[in-house]
Amino acid sequence: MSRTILEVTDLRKDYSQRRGLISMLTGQERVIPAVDGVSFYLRENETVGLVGESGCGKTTIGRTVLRLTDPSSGRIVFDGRDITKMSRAELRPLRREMQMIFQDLDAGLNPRMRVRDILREALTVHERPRDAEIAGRIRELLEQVSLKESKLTNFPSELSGGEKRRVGIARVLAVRPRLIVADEPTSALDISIQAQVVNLLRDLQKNLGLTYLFISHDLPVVELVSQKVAVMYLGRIVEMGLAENIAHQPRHPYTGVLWSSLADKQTTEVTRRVTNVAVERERRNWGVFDFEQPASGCRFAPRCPLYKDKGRPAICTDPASEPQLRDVGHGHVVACHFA
Amino acid sequence: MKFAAVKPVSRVLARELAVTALLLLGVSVVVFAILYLAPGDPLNVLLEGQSPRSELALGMREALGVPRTWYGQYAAWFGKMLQGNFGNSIRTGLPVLPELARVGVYTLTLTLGSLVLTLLIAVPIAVHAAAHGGTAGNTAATLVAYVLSAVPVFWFGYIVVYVFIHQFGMFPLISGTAAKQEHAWLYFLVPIFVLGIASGTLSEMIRHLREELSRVLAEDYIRTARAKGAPVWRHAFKEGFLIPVTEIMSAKIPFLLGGAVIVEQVFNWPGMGRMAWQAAQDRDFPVIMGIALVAAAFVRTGNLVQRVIFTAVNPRASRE
Amino acid sequence: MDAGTLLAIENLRTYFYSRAKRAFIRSVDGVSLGVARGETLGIVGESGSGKSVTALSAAGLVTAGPGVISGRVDLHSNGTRRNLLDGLENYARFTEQDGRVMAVEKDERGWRKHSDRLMAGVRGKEIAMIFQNPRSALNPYSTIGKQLVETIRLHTNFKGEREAKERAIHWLERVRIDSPGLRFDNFPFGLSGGMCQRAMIAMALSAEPSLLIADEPTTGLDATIQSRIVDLLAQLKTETGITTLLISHDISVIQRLSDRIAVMYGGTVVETGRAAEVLAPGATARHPYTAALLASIPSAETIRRKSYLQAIEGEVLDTIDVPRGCRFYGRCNRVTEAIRENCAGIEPPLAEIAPGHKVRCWLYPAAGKA
Amino acid sequence: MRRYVQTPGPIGRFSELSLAQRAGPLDLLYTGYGLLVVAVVVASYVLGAFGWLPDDPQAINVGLINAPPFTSGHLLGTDFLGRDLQARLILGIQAYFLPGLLAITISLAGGSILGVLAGYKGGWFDTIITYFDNLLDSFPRLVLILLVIAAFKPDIYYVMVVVGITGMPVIANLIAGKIAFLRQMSFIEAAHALGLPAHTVVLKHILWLNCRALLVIQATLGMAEAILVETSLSYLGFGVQEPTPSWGNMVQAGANYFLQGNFWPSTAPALAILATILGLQLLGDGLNNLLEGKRRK
Repeated sequence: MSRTILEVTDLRKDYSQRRGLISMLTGQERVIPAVDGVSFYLRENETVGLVGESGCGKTTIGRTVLRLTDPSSGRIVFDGRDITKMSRAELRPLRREMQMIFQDLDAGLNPRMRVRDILREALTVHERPRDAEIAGRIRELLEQVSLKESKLTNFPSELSGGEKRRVGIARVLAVRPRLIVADEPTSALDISIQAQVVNLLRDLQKNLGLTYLFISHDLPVVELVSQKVAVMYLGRIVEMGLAENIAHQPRHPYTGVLWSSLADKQTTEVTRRVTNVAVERERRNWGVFDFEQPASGCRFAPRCPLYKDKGRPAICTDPASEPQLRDVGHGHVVACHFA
Repeated sequence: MKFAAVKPVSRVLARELAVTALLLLGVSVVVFAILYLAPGDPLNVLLEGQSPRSELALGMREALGVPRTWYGQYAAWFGKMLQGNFGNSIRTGLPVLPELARVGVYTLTLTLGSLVLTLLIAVPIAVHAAAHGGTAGNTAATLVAYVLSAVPVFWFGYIVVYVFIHQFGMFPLISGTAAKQEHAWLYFLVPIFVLGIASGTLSEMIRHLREELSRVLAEDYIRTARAKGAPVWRHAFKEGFLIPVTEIMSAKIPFLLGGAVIVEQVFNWPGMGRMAWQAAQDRDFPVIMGIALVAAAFVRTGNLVQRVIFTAVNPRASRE
Repeated sequence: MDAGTLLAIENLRTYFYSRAKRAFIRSVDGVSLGVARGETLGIVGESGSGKSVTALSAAGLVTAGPGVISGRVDLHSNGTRRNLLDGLENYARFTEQDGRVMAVEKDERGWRKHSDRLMAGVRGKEIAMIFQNPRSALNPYSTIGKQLVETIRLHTNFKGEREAKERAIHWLERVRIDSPGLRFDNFPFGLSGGMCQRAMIAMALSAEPSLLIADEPTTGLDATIQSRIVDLLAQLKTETGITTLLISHDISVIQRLSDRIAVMYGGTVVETGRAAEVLAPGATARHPYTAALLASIPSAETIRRKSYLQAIEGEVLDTIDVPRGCRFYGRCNRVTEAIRENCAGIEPPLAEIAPGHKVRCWLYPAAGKA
Repeated sequence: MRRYVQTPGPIGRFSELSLAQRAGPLDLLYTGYGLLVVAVVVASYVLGAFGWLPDDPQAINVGLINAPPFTSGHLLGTDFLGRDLQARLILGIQAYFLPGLLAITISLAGGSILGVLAGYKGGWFDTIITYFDNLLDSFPRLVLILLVIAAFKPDIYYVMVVVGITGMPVIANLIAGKIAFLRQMSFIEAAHALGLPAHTVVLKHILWLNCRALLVIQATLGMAEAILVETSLSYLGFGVQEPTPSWGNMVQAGANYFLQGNFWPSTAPALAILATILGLQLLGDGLNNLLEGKRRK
């Protein structure tokens, strides 16, 4: 079996919402636990999908794992080395082995630089290749992402969505990474282009042995590319297991709701139990739900079909017995009293 | 729900007042620093009203227990200021604050008057440009605005004065106090006209108002307003007009005050500007210091008013 | 156009101009569509296909220059038939060079005034619209209640302050917003995306329009919220029987709500027909683009076998550098030698290959006009 | 009736278009005029500095007072002491050129540092720098300068230091805004993720590639502002003193004659001020449309 390349244990990340000068002085800060104790591991050349609604913390995990933002607590071990507390300088050489593809198509593409210069800069960040070598490497990168040579003189503003994503991927491949966190790589693209990028990412994984942490709310795509899928809800992993089990035999009610929300039932047979989301209380600019005072006990209780069907059992909202992830057979874990 | 809307506004108001107070404190520190660092020890002149440093005076000062350290002096100076004692003018010996109050009114009318006049010119041009895009007429108007913004205000003043001499035979020595003449109100308006036209802020105002209004007219909610057949102006007014206008007014007050110094000089207008020129001429520290503080306070008040309007209009701001 | 048609768009052309490239952006390049009364026509297409611009042109909301330059938009409502682009030729003239528009002259201000006069009493009343990214589409400076009351007092006879408010709360209930009385005084930034979209739907329907145009109503919302909104639209359709022009890039949304479907590519309609014929999994005759689009979505089969997606090569057409022949020729994988010359040279007509099912492709020339 | 024409043949690509093709006719006009003014100013400075003047600016010629332009020997006529106006106007640039450069250097350098600290570092820096900006904006510039004059009896260079410092907030805000724009499209984060060191991100990507146009524009507007302040001061009698010429004191000197109907001695320097400031502002706007494109970010 392949080696574990990334191991995350009990990762926590709190955001404090400072509001203006006065509240900073008086210390009124609202602390929001974006990631509230998450543990998972990634094996080499494998893809783990991370799904959940916006505001569930999946993007924050992506950034924290690469130390683009610093975790509040927990441990991140990359390739056997604990990088949680590493200084910027120590981290820099490691930085080349773990890269990120951002949701925004323009991320990393300086609007004032032509594609050739963007790629050349990426090639010279960690190494000092000679010019001849650079030209060769650029051609190789173009082939890897199937981008026409004529695009080298274009500015980012002249590229189509698909081309921008390809240049973004080529820029990341330039430093020869081993782990790539892909944050919603396809959501900003049209359907036909999405399919191209999905195929491209899978080819790269096969040819270069890359490991992906694939973050997306596009469930069919996640199912297709991932071996394992983790479902997140309000900062916690509520279920994790093999992709087909998560999609076809979900044990956590939220996973059922998520997959059932796929408007047409082409992909899954789970009966569609649409819950009446009466509790869709908006928490200003933080996810769909009232995050600060999460319901005591299981956070999903307010929206949970099982909770209603079983006549609102007390255990679900008992603060002492928040459901923990437990194994329900060959590695499939779920955090629900009734799974 | 209505009541809740009132509470936060007052909370935000308190915050704005606090920020304004902090800034005024900063202003006083800057002014104090300039005086403290100045040769000729203007500060002690201020504190005791005597002639500048001499050996005898130094000894005397020790005896009187005048604070040695700079923060001691600052505290003393600031304390006196709070009681309204800005020291006395070296030239006239009169207490500064009452003097400033007397002449301040003239400068206030001149500044606000010219601000309104500049707006009256800038708004139509900007609104037309935003609503209809760059038509020929509009480009010409913007170019004229550029030229007017580059005109040296004192030269423009001379032209107006010259026209007056031809039209009405003479021009009052002190235009502000020419109450008796039959064209008194006209002499009163002339400086406002000059500063309003040639204050150098016209082109900047047009650009700001035009850009803000164009941006808002392209917003999604304006398209929704048109889609539902509602009048666009009712929806675009707050963010597209009211807020930019108050923003640019508060941003341009410092420039107009600067222009006022010149215009008051050209027209012998009895305002703070001329007094500041006089004070700078005679190194009359108390006066020029008082004027700097009052002018800064005036600017900060303008900004406070703009912030209050912004908070009242923008529901999200009052919730922050 | 049979009596049942509510809205008939004929040969609509809406162009924009790219100053940097000194060329026209031919967003809508000769589109003809019809929406029958009580029916939901779904327009699906990728970005740049012209689907939203078609809707905005029909509602007279295109502002950038030159905008609408030719075509008819006939609205058959309460007994009258009106062309919403009546008199366009006096304001917009264009010259063509070998079949392609190369110069346009338009009196934009004149046309805008004329169009606003034409649309008075139609826009907002007969035709209501809802848009994507609901939270930015609502006026952030006033409560959703006030915005709802404004529409009601503008377009219905509930003129009084109190009765208009009651009517507004009634509509908030119909769109299943929780505690409508409370939400009435909320500002858009205090509501979730889903709630804002419900408020916008209430606002549109409260004018009791004949036609609802929904331009990407689910874009910008979370998956679970999207399906709630789709359910709501389906329920409101059965309750009110409203005729809807639904525009979306999300095929699953179109499949669930549409009676008839039009697929657009590069500013033209490439296929129209009943939903079952066009987007149903089993349907046979189908435009290569529609087939390829459906194949791009991972089906249960593809996922189980972890096989590759049949992705369409090349980039989405940018409607500036429009090719001579079929617009999809560059990316089409079903070109046979027999028709290659036509595909490359001549744009295929939208030919009827079955009653009500039209396709713009040389693979199906027999039934179509040469 | 607005006309749109597409030229037949292949569609050009934006990156290949030359600057002139990309710009609108108006922008070219503004930039052209602006560049002309800058050229004249620089040339005049050089002429003045080396003393190659058409006539002796100080030579008093009582017989030829307030001569109108185009009198023999004096292209632009003479002032109230019969001195050649053209020479004095050229020499008058000395009062602005170097002090103006000093002011814009201070504004650009200080503004960039503050802008980068506020935008890139953010957090406390952002709050402190916003406070500092608001503080500087509180003073009407001329009043603050008069205070400094009263306190230090400074020469022109002191004054220009004050002008430079008070010019910093505008530039700091523009740069912080630019960084916010880049951050909002995740550019900054992507650069860090790749491993680019902070100094490359700041110096190369932010300042050099994305802000150089903005800095050039602010330099021209800053120069116009410096000239405006200096002419106002010399008009008030604080700038360069007689007999050394500066446009401000020349306008002031010609004032009395102006009111008696002899406009030219006061108008010539005033037009010089107007043309220069107009040129610099148009250049700023023209360059902005050319380099930054329409969006003001």
